[in-house]
Amino acid sequence: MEAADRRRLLGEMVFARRFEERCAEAYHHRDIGGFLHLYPGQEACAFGVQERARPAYDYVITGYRDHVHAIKSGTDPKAVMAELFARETGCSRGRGGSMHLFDAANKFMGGYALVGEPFPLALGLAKGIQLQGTDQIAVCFLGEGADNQGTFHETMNMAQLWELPVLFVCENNLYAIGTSLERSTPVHDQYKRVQAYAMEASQTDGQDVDTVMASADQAIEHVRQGHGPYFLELMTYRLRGHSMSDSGRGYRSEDEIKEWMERDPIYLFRDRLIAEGILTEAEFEEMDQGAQQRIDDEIIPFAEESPEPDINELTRYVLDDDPGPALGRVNEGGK
Amino acid sequence: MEAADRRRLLGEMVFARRFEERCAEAYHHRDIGGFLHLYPGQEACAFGVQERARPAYDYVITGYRDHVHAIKSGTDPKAVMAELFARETGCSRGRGGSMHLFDAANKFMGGYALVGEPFPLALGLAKGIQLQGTDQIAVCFLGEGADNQGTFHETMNMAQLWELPVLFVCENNLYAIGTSLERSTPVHDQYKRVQAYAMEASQTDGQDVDTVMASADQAIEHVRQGHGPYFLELMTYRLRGHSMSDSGRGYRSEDEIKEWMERDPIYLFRDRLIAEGILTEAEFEEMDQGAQQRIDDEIIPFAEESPEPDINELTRYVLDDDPGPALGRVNEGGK
Amino acid sequence: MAQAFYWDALRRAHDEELANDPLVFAIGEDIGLPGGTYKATQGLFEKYGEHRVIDAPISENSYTGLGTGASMTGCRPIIEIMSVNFALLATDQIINAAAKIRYMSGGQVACPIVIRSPGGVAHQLGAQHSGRLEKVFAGTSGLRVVTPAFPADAYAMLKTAVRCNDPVVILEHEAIYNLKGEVPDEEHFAPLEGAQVVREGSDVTLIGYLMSTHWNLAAADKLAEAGISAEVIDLRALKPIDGETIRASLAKTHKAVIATEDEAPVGMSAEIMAVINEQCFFELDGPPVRVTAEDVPVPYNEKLERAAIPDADRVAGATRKLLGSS
Amino acid sequence: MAQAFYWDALRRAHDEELANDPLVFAIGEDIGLPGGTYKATQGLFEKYGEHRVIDAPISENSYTGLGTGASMTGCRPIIEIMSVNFALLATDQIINAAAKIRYMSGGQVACPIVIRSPGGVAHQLGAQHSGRLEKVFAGTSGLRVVTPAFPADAYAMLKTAVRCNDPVVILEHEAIYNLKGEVPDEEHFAPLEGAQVVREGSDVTLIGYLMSTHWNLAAADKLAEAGISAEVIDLRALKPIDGETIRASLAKTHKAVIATEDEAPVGMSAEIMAVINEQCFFELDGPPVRVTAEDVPVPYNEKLERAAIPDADRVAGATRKLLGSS
Ligand SMILES: Cc1ncc(C[n+]2csc(CCOP(=O)(O)OP(=O)(O)O)c2C)c(N)n1
Ligand SMILES: Cc1ncc(C[n+]2csc(CCOP(=O)(O)OP(=O)(O)O)c2C)c(N)n1
Ligand SMILES: [Mg+2]
Ligand SMILES: [Mg+2]
Repeated sequence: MEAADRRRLLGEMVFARRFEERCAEAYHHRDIGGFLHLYPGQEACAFGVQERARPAYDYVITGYRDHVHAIKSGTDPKAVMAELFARETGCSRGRGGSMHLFDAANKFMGGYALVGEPFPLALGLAKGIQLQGTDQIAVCFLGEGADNQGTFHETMNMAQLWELPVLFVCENNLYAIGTSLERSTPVHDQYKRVQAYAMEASQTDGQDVDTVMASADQAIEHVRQGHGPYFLELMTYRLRGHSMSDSGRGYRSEDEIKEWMERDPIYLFRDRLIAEGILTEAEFEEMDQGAQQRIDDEIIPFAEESPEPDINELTRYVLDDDPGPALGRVNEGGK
Repeated sequence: MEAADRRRLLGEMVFARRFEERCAEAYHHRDIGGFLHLYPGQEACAFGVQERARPAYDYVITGYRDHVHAIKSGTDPKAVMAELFARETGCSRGRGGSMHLFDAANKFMGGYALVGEPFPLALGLAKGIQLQGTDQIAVCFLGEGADNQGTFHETMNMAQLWELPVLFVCENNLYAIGTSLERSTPVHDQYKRVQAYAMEASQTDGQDVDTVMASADQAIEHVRQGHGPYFLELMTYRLRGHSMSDSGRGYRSEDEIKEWMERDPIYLFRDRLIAEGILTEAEFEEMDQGAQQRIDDEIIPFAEESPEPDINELTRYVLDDDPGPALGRVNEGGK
Repeated sequence: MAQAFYWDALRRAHDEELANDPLVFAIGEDIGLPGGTYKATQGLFEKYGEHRVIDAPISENSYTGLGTGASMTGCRPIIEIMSVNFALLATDQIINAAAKIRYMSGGQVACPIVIRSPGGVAHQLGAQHSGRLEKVFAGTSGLRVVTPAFPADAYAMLKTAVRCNDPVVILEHEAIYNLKGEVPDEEHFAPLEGAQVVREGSDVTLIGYLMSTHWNLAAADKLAEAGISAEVIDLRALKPIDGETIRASLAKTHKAVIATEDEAPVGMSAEIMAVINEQCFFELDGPPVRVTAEDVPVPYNEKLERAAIPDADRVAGATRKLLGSS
Repeated sequence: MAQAFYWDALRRAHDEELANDPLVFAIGEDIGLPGGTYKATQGLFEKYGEHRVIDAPISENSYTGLGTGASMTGCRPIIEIMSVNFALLATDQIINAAAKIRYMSGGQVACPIVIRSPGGVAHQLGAQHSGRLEKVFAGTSGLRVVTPAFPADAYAMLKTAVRCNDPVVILEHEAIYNLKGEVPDEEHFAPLEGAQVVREGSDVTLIGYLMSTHWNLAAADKLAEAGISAEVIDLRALKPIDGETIRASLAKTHKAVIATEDEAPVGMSAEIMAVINEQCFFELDGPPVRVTAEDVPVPYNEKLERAAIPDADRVAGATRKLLGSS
């Protein structure tokens, strides 16, 4: 990877971190409502994998902790923030909110609130790819807690049976809200669970974006070459609580949190770039400042100044705007 | 096993076979309605396992192919036949039918029509045992097709996590209606699928009742001693169609059917007993005649002559007969 | 114009839609190689191959979700759930996902899936195979729900459902697959909204759908013998209920009998009654009468089973009572 | 008599019932060590141990089934499903199994489970966390369905539900857990059937449950200012609807406003209207009015969200209109 690209990638990660922190602030100011699940600590997962996939070409789908996956897919951060602010300019037109970002143009096929629900949807994206005969892949990011849902099993089984082009990325942050991995499943290594489907799988340090990229290369190659699905487990940690109502303490020891803070993916990568001589401490500070400035000067004002949805459009988007097809007015013979 | 017991066991198996064949006849005469799923070919599974468990002490639960499991649990075959004939004397009072036999007194906790639904129920039976502190076990019989349901995964995970006393018996007859094992899952050995939960498991010839008993001994010992759940896969075959509307051909080759007919569990066991010198050909014929006679002379007449449910009781059993507890009339302080 | 079985009308619609668009595919248990429990896809596995007529493992929730995901990329899946009772396993994917994705995405992502599933009380199939779950789907925002009662509708509504850009639930009935009826030879499409008057009359309006439409037609025959002229409305679409067609009829008859196969509490009969109340109250000269299933799990015993659900006699009886001529 | 939070009333009921019977246990996500999302089991993991206050993996269908299976052996599980939206994953176990086992077994096997789950529109939680699924459960034969709107009911209905021998679904509401109210100090039990008049009045009857009871009470205040005397009925139990209490009220007021938080199609409002039609038609001097949610997935945007569901103002407005005094 070129030095410039490495710097760019770090810049994106720093930006994502600041974006999420700014969301927390906006939540406290009640500019953002509902549930809010933030990503700090897990950045190397989305960035490592999506950097090596083809954004806006490959499909991406995930759960409710979805801001960063959308942004890395190519969604304008302004549209993400505007969505959180419930504006018409939001990437889901203010209807979806934090847990339901969508950006079809960039092939970001949504964040979903129900744990485990995206597994089959991802399988379907891959089925669509198969029938359309492209070399796209579908990438599904979910937490390790989701692996206890029935949909995990059903989906892995069909994915491997039909060798569909889907990459499952398990962001194993050790907890599902307040319940630890060890208290929810007897087999702690998630990648071992897919042996039950004879699926290719591996486990990697999810804090080191270089390691993630290397694993992602292998995984993506496998899937894109038509060898079927792949399950990539990334060991990671969320530095914050599960959502804004959770401190993230109580069920996690201070020691554990501290240990993982020392492996903060952004600082790990920063230090490596500095060691490699392609970044200085000062450049990093500048990068960081720039990110914050962009958020404060462009992104927040855009969200704040955007209009809310028109209340007269409350019932729009429940069904197709055009009732014609449902009424049997189809182009006969045509598609 | 004593010679007398071996003869008795064979007699029970022969009886079960004739019972099922008589059901098919009654179905054609429209004495039995609804869906009917018969057991011929798989007898060594239920008999091998349940012979070694403790009938009417250990809980048994299964799917819709449930007549023989109920009978081996201790349910009076007359009550089973009466149920199929939809009579008030039936083991479910004519309300359940073939797919929903129940006999709580004998700890037969039901047949269920929905594939995969009994898995969690079995787990719950085991949870009940745990809280009640007995040395009972719960035995759950299901087909290999059921292993593709999400409940399989969710249940295996919790069973092992909490080390509950449940024995899962997978009667792998290679087909789920018309869809073969190979066309529905990439890992054909079902016992390997539970590696994903670190559950003890094994695979055995399900046509040889001696082999089944030996495996069952091991499995039951494991569960009863408190070492957690066990998954026992029995390789078997149904000699008939899936249900009365299926010939069982079409999707299975004549060669395959013939091969398995040669390993008919009843004739395998009969031949062994003859070879062991504890049964003669003539004694077997007598045993078989006796079984048929019992069915024709006792069981069918009982079912035929039994009254149907009282139509005025249509709405009975929807809720508790006694509305008191629901109205808050509880023995305060009492249990 | 030829006579066709209901199942064969469905098979023809599948065949034509699979031929029309390479992104149409069918998925369900035993629908491929084994030809389908109700033969709605017979012969199509051979014709279109295993990637387009797919035998699914017994994983209702996830193959429904697979359909939804594929539909988001432009495919038009037809999902067969072998019995509507099994569709309860898929309600997360149907109700939480497919029905809401268009809205949650601000109109960006459509989910043009079709879910076909037979429900209703067939013959002694017992409580777990006799569910009538139309209430669950017709109560869900974002879905279309239709109930073709005749072969012609089965054909023409399935075809429209495939072309429609909304998720459509088609509720069929195990006891109707072998019904024969006219189906025009030329390709055609039926609307997924709007009731139809399937028999004209002037004394009373009998309202139903799917199986209860057949009871109502038979009841109308019986009532005619007694000199009562019953109009029969087949709702065809359960979401929304076509209040206008009902109102036009009640303006003539002033009397409504609602027959449904589902049990009353929070059922289709309640919704139909509410629509009448809201849109036709002043046409009525008395409260509409509901003829519904009893509020019990369906018993296996045949007599109990018959007692648990309505039939033509019960509809006719309730009508005569309403008209004071019992 | 002390004031208690709704959540704390639930916690107390859990505590008393766990203490009373060693076969009572609670299971749900994060209810044990983490103390429960809504604190309904706070402190009880420590008190009763991990075998009786159980943190479940994210496997709604199967831990609900676990509860049902255990109940068949004599246990009395209290299952918490963190949000009723997730309960759609468990509808097979709830509707096909728990609700039908007693009947299918001819009365032999009872399933005394309690399923507690909050639903409703809280505040901008979006379409997948704002479902109101009471219709699904109240439409199912074999279940009891209750909706405690006040802390006292939350306490006393949960206790009865645990002792009751039928499967009971208790629908709570995310926006009510922090409501405070009187809860008597002595142990007591409330019936799982029957509505209660929570405010007397003579001009109009406002009917609702759970959140809409709170809207109705606030609307009655507003209406009183305009000289309108509204009677408020809190249904409390949704299966069956207590037609007798409604009839007694309508015999006085002759006018009904039905307010529900769920969308109208095949919703609780339809069932309430049908019950009124069947049991109270001749008490009415006009059709009952429904004030319901819009038929849309619930939007995230706050203004749209507010527009999607009723509130006290909308109930009051509809009432004034009905009374011709708008
Ligand atoms: C079906 C369903 N069940 C439960 C929840 C509540 N819930 C939200 S997030 C969560 C934990 C998920 O953990 P994991 O999959 O590890 O993801 P993480 O939050 O750690 O990224 C739970 C239980 C839900 N949203 N959906
Ligand atoms: C949830 C559900 N899905 C589908 C069906 C239809 N069905 C009935 S039996 C069966 C095959 C089950 O195969 P298996 O588990 O191997 O049992 P077997 O019949 O071979 O004993 C299917 C698909 C059902 N009853 N329930
Ligand atoms: Mg996690
Ligand atoms: Mg099988």
